[in-house]
Amino acid sequence: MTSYLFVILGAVLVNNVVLVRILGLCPFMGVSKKLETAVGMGAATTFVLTLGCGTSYLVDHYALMPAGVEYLRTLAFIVIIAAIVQVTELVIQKTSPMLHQVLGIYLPLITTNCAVLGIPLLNVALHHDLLESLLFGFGSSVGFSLALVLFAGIRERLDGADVPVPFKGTAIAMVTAGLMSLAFMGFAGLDKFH
Amino acid sequence: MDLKAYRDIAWNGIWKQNTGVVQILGLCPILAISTSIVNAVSLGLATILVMAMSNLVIAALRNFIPYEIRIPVFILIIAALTTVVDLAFNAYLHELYLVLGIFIPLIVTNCIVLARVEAFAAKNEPIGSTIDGIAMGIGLTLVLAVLGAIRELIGSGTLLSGIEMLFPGAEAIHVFGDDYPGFLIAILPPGAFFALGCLIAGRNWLEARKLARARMNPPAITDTPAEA
Amino acid sequence: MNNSPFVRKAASVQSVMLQVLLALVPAIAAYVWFFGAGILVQLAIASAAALAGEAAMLAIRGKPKALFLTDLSAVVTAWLIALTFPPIAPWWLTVTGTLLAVVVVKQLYGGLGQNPFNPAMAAFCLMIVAYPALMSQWPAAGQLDFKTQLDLIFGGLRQVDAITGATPLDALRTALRSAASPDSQLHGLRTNQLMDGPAFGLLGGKGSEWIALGYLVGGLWLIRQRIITWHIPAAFCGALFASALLLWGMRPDAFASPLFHLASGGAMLGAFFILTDPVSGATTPRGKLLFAAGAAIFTYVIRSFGAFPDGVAFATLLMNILVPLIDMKTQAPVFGHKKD
Amino acid sequence: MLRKLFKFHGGVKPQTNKTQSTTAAIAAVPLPDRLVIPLHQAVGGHPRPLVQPGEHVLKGQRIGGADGNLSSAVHASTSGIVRDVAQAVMPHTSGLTTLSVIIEPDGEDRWCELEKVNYRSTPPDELRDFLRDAGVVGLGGAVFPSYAKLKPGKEGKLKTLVINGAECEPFITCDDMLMRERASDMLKGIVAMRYMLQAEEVLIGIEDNKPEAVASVQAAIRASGETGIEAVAIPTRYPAGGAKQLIRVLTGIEVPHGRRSTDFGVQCFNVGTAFSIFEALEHGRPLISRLVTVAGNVTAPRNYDVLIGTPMDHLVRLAGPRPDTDRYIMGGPMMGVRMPGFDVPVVKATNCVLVGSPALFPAPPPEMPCIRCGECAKACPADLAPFEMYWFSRSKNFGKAQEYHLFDCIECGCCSFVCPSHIPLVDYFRFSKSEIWSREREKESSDGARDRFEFKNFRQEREKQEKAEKLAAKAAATREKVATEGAATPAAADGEAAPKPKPSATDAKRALIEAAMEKARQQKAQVAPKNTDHLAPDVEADIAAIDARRNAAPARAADTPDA
Amino acid sequence: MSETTALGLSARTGSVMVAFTVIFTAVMAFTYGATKTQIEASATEEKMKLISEVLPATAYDNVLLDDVITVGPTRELGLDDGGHIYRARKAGQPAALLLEATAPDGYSGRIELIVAVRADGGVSGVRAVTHRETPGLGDYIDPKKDKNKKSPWITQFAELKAADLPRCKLTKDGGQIAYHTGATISARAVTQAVARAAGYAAANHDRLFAAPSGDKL
Amino acid sequence: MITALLVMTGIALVLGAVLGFASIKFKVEGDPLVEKIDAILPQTQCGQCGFPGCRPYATAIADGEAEINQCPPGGEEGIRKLADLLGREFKPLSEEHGVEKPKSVAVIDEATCIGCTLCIQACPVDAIVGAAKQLHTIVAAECTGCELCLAPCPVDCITMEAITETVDTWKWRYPVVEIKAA
Ligand SMILES: Cc1cc2nc3c(=O)[nH]c(=O)nc-3n(C[C@H](O)[C@H](O)[C@H](O)COP(=O)(O)O)c2cc1C
Ligand SMILES: Cc1cc2nc3c(=O)[nH]c(=O)nc-3n(C[C@H](O)[C@H](O)[C@H](O)COP(=O)(O)O)c2cc1C
Ligand SMILES: Cc1cc2nc3c(=O)[nH]c(=O)nc-3n(C[C@H](O)[C@H](O)[C@H](O)COP(=O)(O)O)c2cc1C
Ligand SMILES: Cc1cc2nc3c(=O)[nH]c(=O)nc-3n(C[C@H](O)[C@H](O)[C@H](O)CO)c2cc1C
Ligand code: SF4
Ligand code: SF4
Ligand code: SF4
Ligand code: SF4
Ligand code: FES
Repeated sequence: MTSYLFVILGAVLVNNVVLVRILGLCPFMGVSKKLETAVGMGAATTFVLTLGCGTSYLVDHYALMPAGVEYLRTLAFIVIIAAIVQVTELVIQKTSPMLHQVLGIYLPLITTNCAVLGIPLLNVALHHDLLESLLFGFGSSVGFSLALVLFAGIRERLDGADVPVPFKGTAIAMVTAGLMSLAFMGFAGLDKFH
Repeated sequence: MDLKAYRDIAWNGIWKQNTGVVQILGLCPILAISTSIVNAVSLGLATILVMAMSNLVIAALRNFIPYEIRIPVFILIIAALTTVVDLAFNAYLHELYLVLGIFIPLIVTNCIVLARVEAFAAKNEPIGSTIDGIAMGIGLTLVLAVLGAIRELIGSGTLLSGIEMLFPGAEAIHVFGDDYPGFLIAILPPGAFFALGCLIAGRNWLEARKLARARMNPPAITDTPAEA
Repeated sequence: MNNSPFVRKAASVQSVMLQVLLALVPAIAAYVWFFGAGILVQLAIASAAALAGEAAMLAIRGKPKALFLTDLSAVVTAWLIALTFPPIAPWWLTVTGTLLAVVVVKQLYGGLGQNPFNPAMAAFCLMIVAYPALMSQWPAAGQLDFKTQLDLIFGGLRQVDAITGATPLDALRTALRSAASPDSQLHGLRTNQLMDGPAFGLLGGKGSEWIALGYLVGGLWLIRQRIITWHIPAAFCGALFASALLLWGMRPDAFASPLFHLASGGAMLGAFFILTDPVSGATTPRGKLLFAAGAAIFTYVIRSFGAFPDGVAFATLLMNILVPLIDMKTQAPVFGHKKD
Repeated sequence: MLRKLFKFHGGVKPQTNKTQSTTAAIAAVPLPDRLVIPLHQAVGGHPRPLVQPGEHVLKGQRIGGADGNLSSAVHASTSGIVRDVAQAVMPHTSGLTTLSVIIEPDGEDRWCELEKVNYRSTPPDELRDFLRDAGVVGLGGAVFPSYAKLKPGKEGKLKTLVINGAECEPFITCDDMLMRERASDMLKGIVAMRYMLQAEEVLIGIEDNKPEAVASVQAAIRASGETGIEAVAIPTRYPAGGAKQLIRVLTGIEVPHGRRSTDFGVQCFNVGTAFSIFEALEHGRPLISRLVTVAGNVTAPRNYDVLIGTPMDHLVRLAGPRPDTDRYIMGGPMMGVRMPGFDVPVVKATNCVLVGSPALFPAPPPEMPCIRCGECAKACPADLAPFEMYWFSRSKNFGKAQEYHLFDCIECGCCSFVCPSHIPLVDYFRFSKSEIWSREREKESSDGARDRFEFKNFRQEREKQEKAEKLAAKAAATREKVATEGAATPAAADGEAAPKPKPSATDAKRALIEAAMEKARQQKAQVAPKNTDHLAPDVEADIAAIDARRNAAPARAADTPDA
Repeated sequence: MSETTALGLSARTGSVMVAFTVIFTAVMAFTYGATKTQIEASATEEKMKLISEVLPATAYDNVLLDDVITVGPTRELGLDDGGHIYRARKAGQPAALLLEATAPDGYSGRIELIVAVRADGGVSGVRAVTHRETPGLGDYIDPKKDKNKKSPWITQFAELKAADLPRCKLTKDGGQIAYHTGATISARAVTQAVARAAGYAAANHDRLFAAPSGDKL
Repeated sequence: MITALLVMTGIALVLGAVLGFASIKFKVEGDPLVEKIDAILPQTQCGQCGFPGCRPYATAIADGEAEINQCPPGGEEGIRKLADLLGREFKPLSEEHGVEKPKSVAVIDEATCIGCTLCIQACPVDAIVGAAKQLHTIVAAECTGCELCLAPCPVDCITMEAITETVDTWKWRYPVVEIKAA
């Protein structure tokens, strides 16, 4: 039980996807200008990633491995994820058009969020079982959402800061992300007992 | 399409729409793999390869791909080509393959690859698309290389460490001598963010200066009177 | 021509900062008394670096130098850096840290008042990650004379292994961990036995507990001067005490006592001087309580289980990240909207 | 006198500077050469002028009529000749002008016929109309027409009537002197208000730095024999005189922004207002004068009974301004407004003319960035977070500023007063508020424009259709005509042609005009875009006025070619 | 193609998808086939390179990677999930054991090692395969990161004879292994793991060599 | 090779079918975004953006066919709001579409107007009233200042006048930051 807790905690804080593993940065930089959109994007990613981790585990274990075609993993995973994303997109477009417009180009780009492929691949590399895969996927995407929302909070405030002109916008956001990443290094070593 | 159009596409990819510092896409490999020049450039080359091939293939096949499933098909193609590159690295540049780790398969999800395929290759003919892919890739590689250089230099005081993985026998350059204590942050994730932030700011500054210059002395009228 | 109000209270940023500096004096005095005058050199180096960095950035940005250099906020940052770095840190370490704090963490965000992160703590974190060895070597109280200290500060890279050890916090944690492991010779020893060494004093490290008292005195004076409010120190100390009590109560052999935690490392400095940084900290009363309590818990977790000897710096940065949300969510109801 | 008092959050204690102007009794002011009486003095509509230049007016004669639902009349302050009804600089920071009546006093100061009412027997509604026509407005600073505030809430009665004698602003002592010297008359005004509001109790709040005023009012209450009226000394802390703060201190009730205090069973009036109500009801005298403190950079600070319209410099001369005087401030140092000139008139809102000099009110030190120290939040009596509102006002993120309750700010100035960074916080809030209001106006007009645009498109569509139908019908008719009458005059379709203007003029403009007129004539047959339906009455009035002007002028447009 | 019913469209998109999948899977499968042997060779080479660092190629003449047994969870080796042991033989005689071992108590968690123990009981070499020790402080246990390139810290173990094994401790703990002050924990973890592994090899020497290749103990 | 093909074909088949189904099941019509964009545009209806009115421009933005910086009357403020709404980067006003001008209204010189009705037809918001051959008047409160009536007037009797500030429209200025480089 505690080991599952560690999987989640580790994925959320210690090895935060964005700030420590450096995955999923494009949406992290792109959708963090407003708190609202950040929350929406976080939720969408969490949904896709958790589902993607489960599905890819099943496909890996019940299709690829028995057939001995592990080299198809990248292909199989990404195609699955792309399909999940597209279905999600269609559903959101139908049920919440405003969210859809706000998330704009980023919804299809969830597919190209490295984290969404990276985490299932890491699941394989770390030999997670089905539950661990799901938890790891969930934890990672919660970590992603957390970082994204906090980052958006800071960026909303930064809007009013008297930042030197060349640094206005993305550049200072990068520096901020760097400092956040530095702060998250404080968690280093917390997962060593597991 | 004439030569000028190709040149524009190239310039667009390398500077005007540079993925790393302008479009702010494809950041993960840029930040994660730019710990040294060699790593950075190797991944850059792999990406160029994938981008060129996928742009070419998709531009060529664009009329056969139904709209509803374009994204899965694009990704399928990119993933297949990436796997090819991945297998090739594994076979022939094994050490580098180990260093780059999951970032080779992750070329698939490099936003910029899909973004270019969607934005360009799906709408243009193959040659232009290939050039676009290469140019975008070069733009990415340039950012990677510059970042790699900065981080490697500040972080460990060397340049081109790990070059022996590509060219056995070659050696890294110790720029600051052996006593340099190294500034580890540069190599760690925070350093990656700082360095890219500075790079973006630097480009902003250059562009702003260019603009200011252009404002100060508007381009001289070049066409000479016919009679003269 | 200005508009109303036409009268103003006599208050200025400069006087606020000056009072913070004054409040640090008791602790600095204790520092000099127990560890020698090297700290004064560090304070001077850091202040000079901070002012130089600030001046350079102000010049580049075309801002009035006289006005902003005399606001003393850079000096506060510098002093806090000097006080958190080891007293024998080589000069270039202090200078690099201070410059990073002032130039990157403060001025890149627009300077005074606009930085979301605590500059001094960001500098500490950057440096401990980059130079963990140099940043975790502390001399014991009274161990080094002034000349040796100067040599160490200005002597470039050097072999300090022979003369210094880890901070009491780190030492105790290392010892406790060994004590908990059945393989170790220390196995089975109690906390008070482990704290028998020369590095330890009554509560925390020998000497450093008196410095902590200095911070406490200065901090209480700041509260009296209404520069800071009681919320942050109270919540921080309370939450740190509570978390330590919880685990120490369960396993006194494996965890340090609450009082040890309060008296060691940067706890007091953090409670009264660092977390209270108005710029990067929470501003609403409830927000301050949350902010400081969160910082205390992070501090405790990092100290007890993490990779770094003290958690105050990282905890501060982590809570800095949360500040915009905390502030947003803890706004007090405005006039007429209170639930009585 | 053991009333439980409540506290309000925040507030500041600036130096009060009140004793200087309370040593001498209230003085009268000699008639000036000219009185400039702005017609717009109170919150609400702009009163219309009722006099013409050259007309002779008597003291107390109405010169501006209340206009619309919320407005208050304006009266001549003395007898004399109306010199002009023109735009004149008004006592407002903007330095803009407003329509004013300029009276040259004849020196007789002769009252017009005054009408009194018995406020104990007249129905409140009539009293209210009477007060509106007497121009009684709040003298506490907001100049809100008092009749509108004298309506009890839904229940028809009120729990508490709060009378504001706090006078928390430094330097100002006009209410203090009023209470010392005219307490019993003021009390009669209060009784009248109480009757109109059906208030159970009356609480007169007076800051405890005015013990003489408290004593005087208490004596008056005792003398009057009224019950349920109490003068309460409250702690001196700015802005205890803010209506919301005073209500809070006296009753514990907090009236939120945007709600009427009568909904909570309280209403608040200034002591000066009470006195002018007394004057109006008891003597029939409209509001033509008020007490004004002259203080600051003068040798003899003092209170004066001043006619509305008196130029400020005329008044200040009596108190002996010092030579380094560089500005007048209307009101106190915390909330007062800088006057655009020295000769602006005293208006109903002028409780104090504060004479300023660089030494007395030095320019603030340079603005530093906000360090989020929270001092301003501690001082804010509205429990706001001024530094957040400032942060977003500065970056013009008005939406966010509003999220932090910008409009709950009462502009008391406490935050600016305490800010160690010397930020003119209130100026940022005023800026944001007026930007937001202007945006709302723009939004309204753009919404209107959208509607009208869409309507026009719809109309054009309809007209096009109608025209097509008409053309088709006409074509059919013509064909028929041609068939029956042979090739007769086909041009007759254009209707009876106007007499062709002679092409005598050679310039191109003329030709253009003719061509255009020709075209217009031709079009007239097909389309007659009238666009005169759906007009608002005021627009119609405008058009009528313009048409009248046009008719008055010699017929031009069509005649010019021949002229 | 006139009716775009749900079913019809699904069928159409499905078939296009399948077509693309088939083509590109074929491309991949082809590449895989073409690179398979090379990849395996590279992997072997990689392993052998590591092995050659702890055990000179001259010390044995068998196909080391094929002469392997697996062990289950073994406390002495710090293996919670089991691991491999390779056996080096020269002219059929036992020459050395290559053990996978883990130091569980590194500063930042587990340190995975490969330890070569000669048949005579002496240590031939040790390498850290994976670790997360603090860069710049504890990571000198990895010769690639060690500042001292000429004789990295970890090469000290190559000099340990069977008789020295009791002194396989940090000098601080009364042994002969030097360490970097300020980063004792990493060094101690590795040293203790090596000592345990060598002890295990000595104790189980015969059994380990005797087991048939591919066996699981 | 064969297994690889089989496995991937299977996956593809399933996913392709699911997607095709979903794309029909969740088809959407209409676009609420246009309304939101239109609400931001100033409704001057001047056409400077290159579209025949504000709504067409709004539609074009929503469809991604137009940049957000083409409306001069909306000015920088408008662009900022659009950028905010759409999550795009702010861009300065595109110069080819014009420059931001102070607000003004059209005024007809009553002496010159010939009542030709051309301006009435040009005015997109019905701000001009008057019948044919009668003289025309502009309702200042309704005029958006689009200048569209200027060109058609044959006698050039329409001029634009900047709106003057009154007490009711007066605005507090942005506080002057007194810090200057020393
Ligand atoms: C360390 C410390 C802790 C305090 N804790 C509390 C407390 O928990 N509750 C409290 O009401 N006052 C506490 N006080 C007293 C406050 O300083 C202060 O007197 C009181 O909260 C008044 O708050 P105000 O300034 O908002 O009026 C504490 C003071 C100190 C120095
Ligand atoms: C900050 C502030 C301070 C005020 N101070 C006083 C004051 O001292 N005396 C006063 O009569 N009104 C003061 N007012 C005005 C009152 O809020 C309120 O408008 C007035 O008492 C209502 O009475 P009136 O309608 O008779 O003027 C102040 C308002 C504000 C916003
Ligand atoms: C940030 C930081 C990282 C550290 N990393 C390591 C490490 O990776 N390995 C290690 O042995 N000690 C590390 N230490 C040092 C230990 O905490 C401990 O102080 C040291 O190992 C004790 O060694 P000593 O007995 O030589 O003083 C680190 C210390 C700090 C402050
Ligand atoms: C009570 C108080 C505490 C402060 N604490 C810090 C601190 O921890 N770190 C720091 O860099 N500056 C500190 N400062 C100085 C200043 O606020 C800081 O440099 C700002 O972050 C600069 O924008 C402090 C100032 C005050 C008044
Ligand atoms: S008082 Fe001034 S400096 Fe302090 S928080 Fe308020 S605005 Fe900022
Ligand atoms: S001016 Fe407004 S924000 Fe400032 S203290 Fe007064 S009410 Fe609060
Ligand atoms: S430029 Fe602006 S105001 Fe003019 S039509 Fe276009 S959107 Fe409307
Ligand atoms: S009157 Fe002229 S300027 Fe005004 S809205 Fe109509 S066409 Fe535009
Ligand atoms: S490269 Fe874009 S999310 Fe990773």
